[in-house]
Amino acid sequence: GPAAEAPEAEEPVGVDPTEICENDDFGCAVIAPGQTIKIGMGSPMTGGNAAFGIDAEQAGMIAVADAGEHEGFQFELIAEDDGGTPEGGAAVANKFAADPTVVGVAGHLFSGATFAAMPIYEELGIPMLSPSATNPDLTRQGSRVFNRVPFTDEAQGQAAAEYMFNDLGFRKVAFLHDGQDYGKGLAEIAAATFESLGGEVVELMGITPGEADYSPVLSTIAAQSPDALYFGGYTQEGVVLTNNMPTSGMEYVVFFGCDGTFGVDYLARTGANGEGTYHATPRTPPETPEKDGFDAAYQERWGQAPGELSPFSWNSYDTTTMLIKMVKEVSFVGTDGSLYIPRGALVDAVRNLTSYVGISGTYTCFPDGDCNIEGPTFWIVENGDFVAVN
Amino acid sequence: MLNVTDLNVYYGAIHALKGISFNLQEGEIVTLIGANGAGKSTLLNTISGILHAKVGTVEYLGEIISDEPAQAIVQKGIVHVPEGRKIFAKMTVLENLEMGAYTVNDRQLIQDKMEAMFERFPVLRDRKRQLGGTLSGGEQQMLAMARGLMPNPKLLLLDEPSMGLAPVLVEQIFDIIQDINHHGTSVLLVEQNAHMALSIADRAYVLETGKIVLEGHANEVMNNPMVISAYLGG
Amino acid sequence: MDANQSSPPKLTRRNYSKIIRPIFGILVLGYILWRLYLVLIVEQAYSAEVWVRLLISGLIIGGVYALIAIGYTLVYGILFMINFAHGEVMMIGTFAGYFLFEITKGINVAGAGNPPLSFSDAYPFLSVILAFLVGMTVSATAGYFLEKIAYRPLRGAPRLIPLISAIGASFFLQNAAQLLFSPQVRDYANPQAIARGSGWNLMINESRIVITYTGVLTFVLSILLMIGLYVMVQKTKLGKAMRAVASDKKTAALMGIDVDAIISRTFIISGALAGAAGVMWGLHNGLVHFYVGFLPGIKAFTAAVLGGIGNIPGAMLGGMFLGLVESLGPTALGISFQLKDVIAFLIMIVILVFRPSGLLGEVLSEEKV
Amino acid sequence: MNKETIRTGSQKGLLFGIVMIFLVLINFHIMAATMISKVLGTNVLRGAFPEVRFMIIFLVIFGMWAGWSAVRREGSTTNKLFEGLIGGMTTGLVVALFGLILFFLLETQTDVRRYLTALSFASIDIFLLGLRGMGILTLFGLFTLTGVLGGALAVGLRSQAVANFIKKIKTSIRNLRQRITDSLPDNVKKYGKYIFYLLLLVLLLLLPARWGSYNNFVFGMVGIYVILGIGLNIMLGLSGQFMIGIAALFAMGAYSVALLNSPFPHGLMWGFWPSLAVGVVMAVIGGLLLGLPIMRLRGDYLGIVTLGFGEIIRILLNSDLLTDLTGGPRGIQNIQQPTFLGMPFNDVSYAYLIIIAMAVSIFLYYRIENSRTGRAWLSIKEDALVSQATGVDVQKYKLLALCVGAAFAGLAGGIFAARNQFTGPNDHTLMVSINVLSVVIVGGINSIPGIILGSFALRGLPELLRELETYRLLVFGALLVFMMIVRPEGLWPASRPDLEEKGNTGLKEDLDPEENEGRSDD
Amino acid sequence: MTEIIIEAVKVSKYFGGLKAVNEVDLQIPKGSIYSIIGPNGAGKTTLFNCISGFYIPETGDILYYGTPIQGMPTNFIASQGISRTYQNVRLFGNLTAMENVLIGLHNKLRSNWLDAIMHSPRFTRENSWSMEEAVSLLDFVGLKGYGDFLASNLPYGMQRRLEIARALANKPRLLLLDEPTAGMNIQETTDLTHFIQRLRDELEISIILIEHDMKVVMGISDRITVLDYGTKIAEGSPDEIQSNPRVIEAYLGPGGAALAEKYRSQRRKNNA
Ligand SMILES: Nc1ncnc2c1ncn2[C@@H]1O[C@H](COP(=O)(O)OP(=O)(O)OP(=O)(O)O)[C@@H](O)[C@H]1O
Ligand SMILES: Nc1ncnc2c1ncn2[C@@H]1O[C@H](COP(=O)(O)OP(=O)(O)OP(=O)(O)O)[C@@H](O)[C@H]1O
Ligand SMILES: [Mg+2]
Ligand SMILES: [Mg+2]
Repeated sequence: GPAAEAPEAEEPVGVDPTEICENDDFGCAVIAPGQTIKIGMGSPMTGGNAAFGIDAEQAGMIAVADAGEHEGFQFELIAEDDGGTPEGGAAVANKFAADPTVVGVAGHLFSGATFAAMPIYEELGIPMLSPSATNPDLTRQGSRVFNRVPFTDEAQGQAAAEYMFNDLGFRKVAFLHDGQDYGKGLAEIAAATFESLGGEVVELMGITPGEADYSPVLSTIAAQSPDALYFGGYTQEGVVLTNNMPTSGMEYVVFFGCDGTFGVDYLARTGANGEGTYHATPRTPPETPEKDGFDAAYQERWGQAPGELSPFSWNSYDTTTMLIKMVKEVSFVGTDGSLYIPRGALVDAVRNLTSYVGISGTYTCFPDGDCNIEGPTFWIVENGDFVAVN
Repeated sequence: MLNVTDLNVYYGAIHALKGISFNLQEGEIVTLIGANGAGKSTLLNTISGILHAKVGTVEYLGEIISDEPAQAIVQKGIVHVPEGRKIFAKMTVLENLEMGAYTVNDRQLIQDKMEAMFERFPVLRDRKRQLGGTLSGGEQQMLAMARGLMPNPKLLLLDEPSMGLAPVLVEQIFDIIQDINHHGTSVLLVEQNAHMALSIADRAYVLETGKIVLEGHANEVMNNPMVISAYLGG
Repeated sequence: MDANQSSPPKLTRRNYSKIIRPIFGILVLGYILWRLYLVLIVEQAYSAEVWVRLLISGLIIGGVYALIAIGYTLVYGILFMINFAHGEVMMIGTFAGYFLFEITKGINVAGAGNPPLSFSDAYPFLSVILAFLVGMTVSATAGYFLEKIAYRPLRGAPRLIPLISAIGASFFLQNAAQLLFSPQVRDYANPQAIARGSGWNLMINESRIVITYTGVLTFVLSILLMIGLYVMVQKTKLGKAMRAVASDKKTAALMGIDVDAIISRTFIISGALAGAAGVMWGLHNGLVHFYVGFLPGIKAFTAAVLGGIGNIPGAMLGGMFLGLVESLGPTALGISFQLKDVIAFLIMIVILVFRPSGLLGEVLSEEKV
Repeated sequence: MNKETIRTGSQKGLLFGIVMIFLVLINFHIMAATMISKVLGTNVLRGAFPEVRFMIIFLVIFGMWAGWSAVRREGSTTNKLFEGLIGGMTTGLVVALFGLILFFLLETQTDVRRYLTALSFASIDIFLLGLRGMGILTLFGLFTLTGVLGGALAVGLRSQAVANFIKKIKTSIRNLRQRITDSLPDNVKKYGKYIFYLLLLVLLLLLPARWGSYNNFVFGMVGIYVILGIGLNIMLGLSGQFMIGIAALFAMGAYSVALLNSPFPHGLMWGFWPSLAVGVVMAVIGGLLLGLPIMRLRGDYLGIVTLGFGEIIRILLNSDLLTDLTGGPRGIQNIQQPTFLGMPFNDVSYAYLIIIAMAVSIFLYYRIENSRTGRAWLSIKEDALVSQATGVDVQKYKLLALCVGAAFAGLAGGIFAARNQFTGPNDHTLMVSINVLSVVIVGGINSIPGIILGSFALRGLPELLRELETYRLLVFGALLVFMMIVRPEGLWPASRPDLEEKGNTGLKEDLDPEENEGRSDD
Repeated sequence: MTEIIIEAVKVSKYFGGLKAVNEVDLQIPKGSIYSIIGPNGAGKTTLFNCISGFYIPETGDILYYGTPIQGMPTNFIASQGISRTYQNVRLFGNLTAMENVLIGLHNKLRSNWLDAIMHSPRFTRENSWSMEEAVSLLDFVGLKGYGDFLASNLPYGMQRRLEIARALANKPRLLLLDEPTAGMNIQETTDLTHFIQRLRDELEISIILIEHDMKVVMGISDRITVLDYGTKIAEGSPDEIQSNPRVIEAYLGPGGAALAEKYRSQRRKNNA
């Protein structure tokens, strides 16, 4: 947009903001000297899903630290607890909406909260970039502000089914999901694709998330002797399933996970049980120097490895960084020394993002707000490490 | 033996005892009579440590016990058989008796004592495995007395032991009280049945709305015109 | 005499529950029987080994539920309060055991094996015992302080008040654990000898059934603890004093029982049981995190009520029952595992509708007036 | 100085020392220093560390508190100072020992964050006041000193002079109030209550338009919980039925509005108002279906069954079984906004809607409570057996309570769903039921002002506590325990109405039952 | 003679193996004061519970105006005009005295929750009527001015009277009183005795009374039944009962005055 060129005008006096801001659909966010440019984040930081939120915040903090100063202004990440619930999502969104210095939101993490939050940001022109909300309907709302980087279920589920049927030659597969929107959508699409390819779906079932023992469900599925068990869900349940398989009559069945089960935590906690299991990630191989840098910084600052709390550490870093980058692009210093961020321009800038290389993948946002529709990379665990197979 | 001075007890804002002083000598039966709500039960509860006085002291064998908790006072030999029997409903008769002897650690002693109680209250022997809650009122009262006697008290506080009992049983209960007293236990007896209470007591106090209004030897009290009209139905 | 007075009483009077109860019962039971008939007789979809596996995992999880449920029941029996923070006490025990294994894993025993074995691998038996001791002690301490801080000041308040205090305490403990140890999920470092998933093999229909060491340990230990506790409550002086306090605190004090001390001890015992359950949980399932107590807590509470709250054998029965229904139910009825809690709760409701005070609870059909 | 002095002092000191260790282990010292720094006007960025001087202020406050609380009520002034000293010193000792460990970790660069996440080197460094080894000694000295100070403060503030002063202030305030009431004209006094209500009304009309969407949102949340609380109170407070599954009835209202007034799944688009009515009816039906089989249950058995019911409904809403109808875990999006006279709703109109719904609920509640029905409920709660023998059809009235309560829950649910334009299973978890239960009990059972206060405390407080970031629920939990201990009867306990005056018309001198027979039975 | 208001025909009630009430026959004439006495555990309260519908007797019929009512719900029996009090006072403790009486009036009112919401004419009429009625009932039992006290805060004697007021609110034709004088002193007992007589004389209520105080029983009963171990061992007028040797042996004993004399002489002996 026109505003994108503004920072290049490096006069010390600054740009007269009146015209740009008046022409912007949502007007400008004004950051007075001494204030910070706030990036919001809404995620569950208490309760059963707290790990996701804490992880996202920690990754986001690294992103903010990496962003450095911009025109003498600092970025600040305001992570608020939305409990992952719609109610909490709306509360957090309203909180952000009340703060004129919040310019973008790297979230929310959970789809329900995102749904409830979206209309509020929509009104004020605060762009959203979610690291993890996968509900397909989110990008079907015609929203101008909502964008996300995770796979859509279609992209991953179809590819996984094809890979299992064509490349691995599985003919009987059981599909499990954790009953939450991410895993369920994924497993359902994978199962539908697998069936349309001619495979046999021996089971498509939800399990109760958060349990410590899934051997009953596995024993029951084992009776139908599938070739593989496809699971849509997160590491927490993925680990328990993997560890239960050998004692449930499924010692010869392949566990096929998704991007939700990819991560060091899975390796550490499944050990030998995890050998030969499959997982997925976005297209770009994750072993880049930037990623290594992030991993080191995360470990250094938080004493934990990224991916230990949730699979979304990298996505969260990327979304925060992308928002910061866009803010840097569209903002300009006004004549009064304040930083001006035309909100409409920022919204458009995020939506128009192309070929952004992050540490978790390469992203191009499409008009509906999906920024990652490339197919996945599949990984097999061999000798305690992930090895790319396609 | 027991010396109560200037006892003031409150329930929240209600001033239930307003400066009670009285004493009880070793070996005596002293009875407290008074209308409903006069504060008789409150007084017994304060002595046994369930309630604590705001002002005033309770002295027992030369030792001030008014700040001690109930369980410590039992150890000292004061046993309180509360109003309304208060049997442990879901425990058997036997277990109820064992609880009575909670402060006694000698198993043999407990055994002997229990045998003695069965001698005194043969009904209880028949029902020793029955749950306390299913006993009839009279049986429960017997059990409550027996339970109170288990630790061999020096001072027994009895709160309306004849309430709701058949006349024959009332007689038995009073017999037992006398008998206990003959065996060396002092008794502080609260009774509605003033006639009977005064007839077995050595001394008596009359309580009205938290104050002692009359005291003296049982015979004197019994012949007091005020007592006759209010409590003896003369 | 006016007409109204001498008119005979009208005798038609409906009693809703008398009509609804059988209908409800027939509907639910009929559905269950029909499903059972379909799965077990018509389809015969599963062979013996599946049932054995389900039975085993049901028994193990049932044992853990039962142990936690007893903690609920003990406290309930005495204070008539639902100790909502009990699950968190278990969580604390799980963490305590976790740290013990981390330490024993970290100590190398000189001269034992090459490369040197860690303490926990060299002396698995000892370190498991240590873990239980530590877990139980820590949880017992937590139970003790929980009572002292959050419940004792509320002695004598209406029953729902301590419940809210307990909910507050539960929030506090959960979040404290999250802030201390991060929300990360960790696993017990079991000694090699009883690694999770290893066990005796049993062949049925040519398929291998693993009877895990940890599972056997969990089951046997929980049964032993339960029996021990039951005997203690029925036979020892402490147990009887606990029952006396349960039935009437004032009178108990009049017997010379130190009521506060007994209540404290009750919390200590219930905490220790929760701690044991926590260590079992860690050993058998691995999972350790701040939220680990929440679900088992709710389940155990359900089990305690199902068995007849306040009743120790009832809690055991309720826990086992719930474990078995959760594990066998969905398969036996041919229903998705997602709905296993629906099955469990439905069966519980049916049972309570017909036995309003739980499986072994006191029958209150005719209350004394 | 005697044994007692040393004992109390060291006990309190130990306690405070342990609390301090706990606070450091969860990094709360950083949070506290940050808060202090914000209060004093220096902003601290999220994730950054505050300056050490604010840390010192925090420690000083904490140390003085320790000293203060170590001081007993009895004893001489010197004794009290000693108690403060010993309290502070013990705290200092405990903290210093802990500091030594921290120092060791720092020196050897041992990273223990795998086990104790909060113990980063930066955090340790700040706790040691940036002085490393010397920090330990400084801490000890600081606590010793502040302990005495706290003791001195306790001596001073608890002294007779201060007590007299406070008393004097209290009396003068009372006098002032008296004088103001006296000086008011009579009709103001007479209508004082109404004036208060009028002011409240004006406030309620003005505020939502003024204070921005966030406050409107929070206020609306509080209002929705007030309605839910009233519904639960009818079941729990009036008729004594222990209900922990109100979330299910809430969900019935919410999902009815969602299904009938959104494009998914059937595109019914009935409009908000008819859907809301259906939502209320559905909730009532839900209450009836729940109530019928379980009429015989009492106390906690009822509690667990209703909890089970709540969970069953939630699981079903979330399950594959009902996905086509309820959207499963995805919930229902795009719930249409209501319109009023053709104008679509915004946050202000929702605030008004909720105020009106709240007012109606409160009105209905009062009307029902002070009636034959309300008294029948109360008697059931007190003693169902005797109530029935006194002539109350217990089962009928229990069912009625469930249904009426459910209607309120349904109303709340409908408004809730429309306002968020979305509803999903996560909105109807066990936590919702527990929160409503807490609202009623924390506020004061059977007390409407109590329920309103309780909603503010339970729904508003966590929003206020957002400043505390991740410590939010920790502090909230502690406050919940604290509130119950301080006010076990609730924030605003209910009292029974005075009725004798009303019946004392003086018309009747003696009892004559026959006379009224005809009037009563019609 | 007069009409029979309630009749028990061979009523038995068992608890497990215990025959708490064993084939008891009873006929209460309308307008009489009828006492049931017997040793503790004889089954008196249990019999009351059978009449008022708490227990369903294992065998036998309870006929109210000739119609069997056993097995009916208690609220239905209450609505037919049978009220009772309880051996251990059972008031609605956290409600005021007024409210307790108002709940007693429940059956006499018809307005429902809709009336209450709309304040329909029926509600307003009934409301003011019931308030007046409650006040006059409190007055009748001597609790004037205590209407706004919580029932649990009243002294025991007043609680007993409040319980009677609540029972009277139902306008009973038959009133069952279970040990109404227990825990009262002689003065209070005398007052209550008069009060019971007034109930019968002024309100024409038939009364069944369980009582251990022989002064009361012998003073006001028209007829007396004696139960022992669940069976009826005697029935008759007070004079007949007082001289019945079986009753003396099982229940009465030597009599209060004689007993007191016994103790006094004992003590004199001891003191001597
Ligand atoms: N728990 C309580 N709370 C408030 N007031 C109480 C409480 N217990 C007793 N009272 C009041 O204290 C006073 C004295 O009661 P107390 O029970 O001691 O009387 P009492 O002489 O034993 O009477 P009774 O003969 O009925 O047993 C009464 O006015 C009573 O209402
Ligand atoms: N609900 C019950 N369950 C078991 N036994 C009971 C029950 N109710 C009463 N009983 C037993 O039935 C017998 C009769 O009891 P009941 O209460 O009728 O005696 P009562 O004649 O009223 O005696 P009291 O004069 O002591 O009140 C007693 O032995 C009692 O233990
Ligand atoms: Mg008394
Ligand atoms: Mg009786």
